[in-house]
Amino acid sequence: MSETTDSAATNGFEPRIIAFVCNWCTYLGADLAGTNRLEYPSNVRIIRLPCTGRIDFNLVVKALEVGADAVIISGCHPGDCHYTAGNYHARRRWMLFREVLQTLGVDLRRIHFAWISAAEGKKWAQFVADVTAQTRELGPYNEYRQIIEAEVS
Amino acid sequence: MSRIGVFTCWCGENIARMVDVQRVTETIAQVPGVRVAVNYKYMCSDPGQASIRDKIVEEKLDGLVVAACSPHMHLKTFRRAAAAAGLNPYLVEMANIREHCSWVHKDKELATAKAIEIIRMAVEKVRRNHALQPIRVPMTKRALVVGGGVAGIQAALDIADAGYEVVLVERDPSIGGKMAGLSETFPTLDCSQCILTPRMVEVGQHPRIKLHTYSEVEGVEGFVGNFKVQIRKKARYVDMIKCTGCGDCWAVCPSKKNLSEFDQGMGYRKAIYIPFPQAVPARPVIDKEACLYLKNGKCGVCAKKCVPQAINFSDQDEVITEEVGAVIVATGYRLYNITKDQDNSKLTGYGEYGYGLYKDVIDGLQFERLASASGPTGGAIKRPSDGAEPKKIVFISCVGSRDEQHGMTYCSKICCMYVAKHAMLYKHKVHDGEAHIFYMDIRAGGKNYEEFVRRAIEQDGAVYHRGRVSKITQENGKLVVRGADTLLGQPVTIEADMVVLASAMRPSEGATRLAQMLNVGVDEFGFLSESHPKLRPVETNAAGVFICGACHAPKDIPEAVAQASAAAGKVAIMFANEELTRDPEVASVNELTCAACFTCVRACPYTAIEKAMVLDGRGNFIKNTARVNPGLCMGCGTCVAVCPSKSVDLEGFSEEQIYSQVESLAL
Amino acid sequence: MQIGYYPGCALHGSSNDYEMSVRATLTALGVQLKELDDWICCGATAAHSINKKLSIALPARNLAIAERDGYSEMLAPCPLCSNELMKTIKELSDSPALRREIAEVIELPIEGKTQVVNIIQVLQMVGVERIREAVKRPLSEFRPACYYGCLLTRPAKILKFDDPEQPGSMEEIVEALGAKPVQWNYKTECCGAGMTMANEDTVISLSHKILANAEAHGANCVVVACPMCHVNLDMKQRDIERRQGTRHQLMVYYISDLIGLALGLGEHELGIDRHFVSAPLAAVKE
Amino acid sequence: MQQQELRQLARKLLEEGTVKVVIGYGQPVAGAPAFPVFITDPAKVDLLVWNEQCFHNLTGYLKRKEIRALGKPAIVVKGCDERTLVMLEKESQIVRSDVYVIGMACSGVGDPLSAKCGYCEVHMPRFADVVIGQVDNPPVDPSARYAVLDEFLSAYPTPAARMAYWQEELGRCIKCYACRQICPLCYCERCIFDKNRPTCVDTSPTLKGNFGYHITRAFHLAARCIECEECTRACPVGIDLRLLNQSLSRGAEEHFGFRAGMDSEAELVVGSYSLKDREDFIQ
Repeated sequence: MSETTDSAATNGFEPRIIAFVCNWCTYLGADLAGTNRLEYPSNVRIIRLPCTGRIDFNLVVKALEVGADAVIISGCHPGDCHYTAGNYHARRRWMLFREVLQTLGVDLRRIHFAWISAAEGKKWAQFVADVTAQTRELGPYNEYRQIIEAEVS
Repeated sequence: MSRIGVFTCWCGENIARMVDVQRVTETIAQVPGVRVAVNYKYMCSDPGQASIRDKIVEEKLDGLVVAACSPHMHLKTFRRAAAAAGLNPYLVEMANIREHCSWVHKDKELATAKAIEIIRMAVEKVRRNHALQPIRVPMTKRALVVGGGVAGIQAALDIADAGYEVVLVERDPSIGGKMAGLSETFPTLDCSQCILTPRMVEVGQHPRIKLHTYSEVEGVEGFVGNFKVQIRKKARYVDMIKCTGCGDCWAVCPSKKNLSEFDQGMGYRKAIYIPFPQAVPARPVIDKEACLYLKNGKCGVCAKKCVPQAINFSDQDEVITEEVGAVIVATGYRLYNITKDQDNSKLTGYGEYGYGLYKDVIDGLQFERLASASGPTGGAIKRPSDGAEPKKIVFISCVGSRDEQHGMTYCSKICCMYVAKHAMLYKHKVHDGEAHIFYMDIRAGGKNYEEFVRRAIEQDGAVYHRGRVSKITQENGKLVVRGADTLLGQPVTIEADMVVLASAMRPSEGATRLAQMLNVGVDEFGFLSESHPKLRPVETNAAGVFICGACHAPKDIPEAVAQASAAAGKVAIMFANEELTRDPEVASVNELTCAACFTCVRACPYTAIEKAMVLDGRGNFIKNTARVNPGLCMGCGTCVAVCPSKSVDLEGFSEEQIYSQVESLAL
Repeated sequence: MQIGYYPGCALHGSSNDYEMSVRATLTALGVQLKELDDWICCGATAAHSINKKLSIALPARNLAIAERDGYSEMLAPCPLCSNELMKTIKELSDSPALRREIAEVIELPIEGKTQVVNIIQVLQMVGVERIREAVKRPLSEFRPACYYGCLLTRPAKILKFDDPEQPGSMEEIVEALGAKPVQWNYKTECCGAGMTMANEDTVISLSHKILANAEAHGANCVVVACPMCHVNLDMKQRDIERRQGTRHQLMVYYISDLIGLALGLGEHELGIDRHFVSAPLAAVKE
Repeated sequence: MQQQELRQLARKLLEEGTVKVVIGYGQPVAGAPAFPVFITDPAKVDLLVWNEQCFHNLTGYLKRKEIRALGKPAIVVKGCDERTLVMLEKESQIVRSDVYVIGMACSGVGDPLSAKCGYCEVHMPRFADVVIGQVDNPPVDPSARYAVLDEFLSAYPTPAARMAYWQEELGRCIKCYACRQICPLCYCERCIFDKNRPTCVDTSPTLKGNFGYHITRAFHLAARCIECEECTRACPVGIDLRLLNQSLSRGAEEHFGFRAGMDSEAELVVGSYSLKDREDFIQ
């Protein structure tokens, strides 16, 4: 992953990425990436929640509101949920949430979902690298920045 | 203004190499509410923890952030340290700057910047942590054991001997399960009944074991520590108290030709019967399908003969409720049958073995009855079709097991051993007999197991063919078994008098239904799922429910017994406490703002949320509300996400905590 | 009823007696066969033992043509052909990627919509009852051993036709003709098939066992639905007798032959007179 | 005609004491949009009207404390409004037997006809205690249901274009919360926008706040909105809020075959799940 720290191509823009991950699969997957010293870009900030079932759409909106250029939501694969069904409930809500975002024109290329298990350190590292690279390509999320910075209406 | 202490760990070089801990410390020290920020080489070491404890006291800290490794690694450690210094352990958070930072980045500048933000997030979170006390739930110190096989018996006796009451429920008229029907057991060849029946008697006589035979669990309510279990006691038509078990009734019963379940259909029993002489309880039942009186009102000689007048033809099923604090499932196994119709669409049966239509093709448990001294043949090996002594028997292992074609991928584990045992027993009884065994691999892992198999081959001359049997056909009175010997690399055809199939072990009937009642998961084959394959092997994801024996996976007797004792141990540990204490990081509802749409009730994976009412002091109805049962909540937070008014929140991952974490990342 | 018809090489070569029989009988039952336009070899054992992609491309081309010409069902009387065709449909439906690739290779769009059926399935489509009604001359003196061979029912998961180990669909049909099929043990054993060239001894011993077992269970003829089986059991029967020092003299009929006979068609138009063994039906030992 | 029957029934119900209040439509100024009236006095039933100006979905009032205080209500509903009752009952907000439902056969409201009536499939109420009048349900082309949405999506094909549109539109929002107040399915005791520890949703009168508000408002109706379009009608600055609701309704229909309030048996979407739910968007 040599390109990961090289951002010359995108004239110095370093995306801000907020990741909401579940405690039992993806968080541990990220731990494993560490234990195996798998390097990936430093752009991501991980927020640990017990389960993807706990991840509310308002959190994603909030992430955009604080200026995230991309958001990651990740948890256990179907069938692996530590709480047996949290990820299934989450999957449903995401399906619907994407619909309204689509109509609103929120760029879905900036909101990423993944199943990453505690054993998939490699997948985590690769996933973060890919999201970072893609977001570098897309550039800062100016459309939402405009919303944030707009004067009182 | 809060007084938070931030302790940054170098983890030797692991963190310090890539993160400028000094700068981190200085920067964090500036964050409002941070009282002290220090760094140290090894925070988890004794001196490290000591320094934390001292600072807590000196600075009267009300919040703690340890910036070091993953919380999965050391959160408990540091919470303990805090508690030792008098700080509520739930006021401690960790900032993972090792696994999630120093170990995965190569640019010290970026890594340091990231570390600072990670710690800031933790500071913002811990600022909003609440001091929590472990949840205490009163419990009924009484255990339910479902299944009276060897595992259930062991579990029940261990718990009872530990001083707690046990309710043991068995579907059949007697406890004993499959083991009671076995002839002799590997690798010692000691008689199964000789070792089991004394244990059965112990159960029957134990002052703290309440036995419900001929009964089934019908419903389960409640949660860990406080289960209410409905048990259907099937009509027995015999008054257990009046009956003395003298046996006059079954002696005179005219209905003889009923296949004996205990003898695996190899022998017959009366309509009123005890399954086997050493049955516990030694009280008969009447098979209402077979009883002439119950079928057409004629007969009733047993009632006439019964001196204590224990026969009660008007007996009815009865559903009783038992209150228990823990449940052990020990429902055991059944054998895969090779017939065409199966209960599961994935299973196909064995057309190549004649779909079980050949009388002299039997399964392992049937052979056990043939070989058993107490069996229908008194221990003489006679084939079912004509009672002749088979001079040549073919034993086939892995029937169903390890055979995707027929729906099952797993190894049934015990077959290699009992096939060898069967070959031995046969040779011991029929000296001039030939025992041929078709196998895929011989899996004889276990104390004295391999030696046992060698004995079967070397001393008793069992002939092993490494290969599968492709077809069994019947030619003029013989069973023609066609297979391959892959070691010789040639087809083998054996004209046998009898074939014994080592059929796969499957979870016993109804196990899945029971699992659902208890909120326990099952795998694709219906075996109950343990909570963790390595570290929580007898626990399940349903608090207070434990598993042991073959309901969990194929197992032999020693394993089932060991696991049963383990499960009993877990229950005893639970009961040893005054009340249940559970992790307080659970959800709770703001009942005043709850709109009672009950989306959370539908979403909760643990049925931990109930529909409740808010009442005023006089008990008048004010409003409906959702209410979390802290005894059941596992803290996943799914309810929080689906609550439109955010009237439910989760301790440890509260809305305030998470949002402030996100906001701390604001540009 | 009109369906597509894929003869395959055998029925236009060594086993043209089978084709005669199939055509004659089905026509008599009111089934119109539309021979597939410009069909090619299914690849048989040769292709899949050498090159996987080839073994898919060859059947795929035939399927694509069938699709193009709008056949919803297509009869392939040779079990190996129907086997190759069905396996291909499965492969294609499993992988859209492969489907695209193959479509390029064969230069025809292909979805795998056409359903491939064997001769027995066609007869079932006609309906056992209708066959029973159409019988002019009940075959009461026939005690056939219905021989399915290894391919007709396998691989069961793909063919979804009859029980791979204990099939009964042929018995059902011949019973409708008034014949009394015997219960025997070699219904689905292999006759040696293509080995007849490479390793004759195997074929001789396997086929001998089949014939012997059929007789042992009181059969006075054998019924097959596969050209290869017919070759080994009929054409090779004399060799078998010579080499095994036995005497079988068992007529080996195609399933279509028996129906034809029962419908009153002549041995000549059914191509039965082209079989090698021609022996009177042995008197039945009750 | 229908109006007469309605008034007679209302009088009967009140006189017999079957219900304590009749929630219906009143119209002091002929031709103006009707508005809710709450009749408790049999003598006043002539205030009730029924005409094409009866847009309002009255079911929202069933939740109001002051209305509940009046005692058992009878409520006048159109087929579309009635879908709300199905949802309210599923979400344990009402007990069906506690409400007397007067269904009005309705061939559409508004002049010109409201868009929603163009593809309405429930001109005849299905669960009402009484249905007054008789009209048939004309065949409806399901695609018409989301015509407005499709139109929008094709007019603004790119995320950027849509974003621009909504920045403009939501920029005009004055946060009067009329859309929330009028929505019969917005019944929380304490709305999330009034929760300030933490402020899950930014409620500031800024574009940011407006986006937060409208995303949340729309998503809280995901697989719940019964398409009465009252929010859009109520909006004083004329923001086309339907678009957001419709995209969610379509989602619910496409992914889960669920249409809010159409089938009283159907399992609610949020709070349940299926192993077969699609996940091609998840890596």
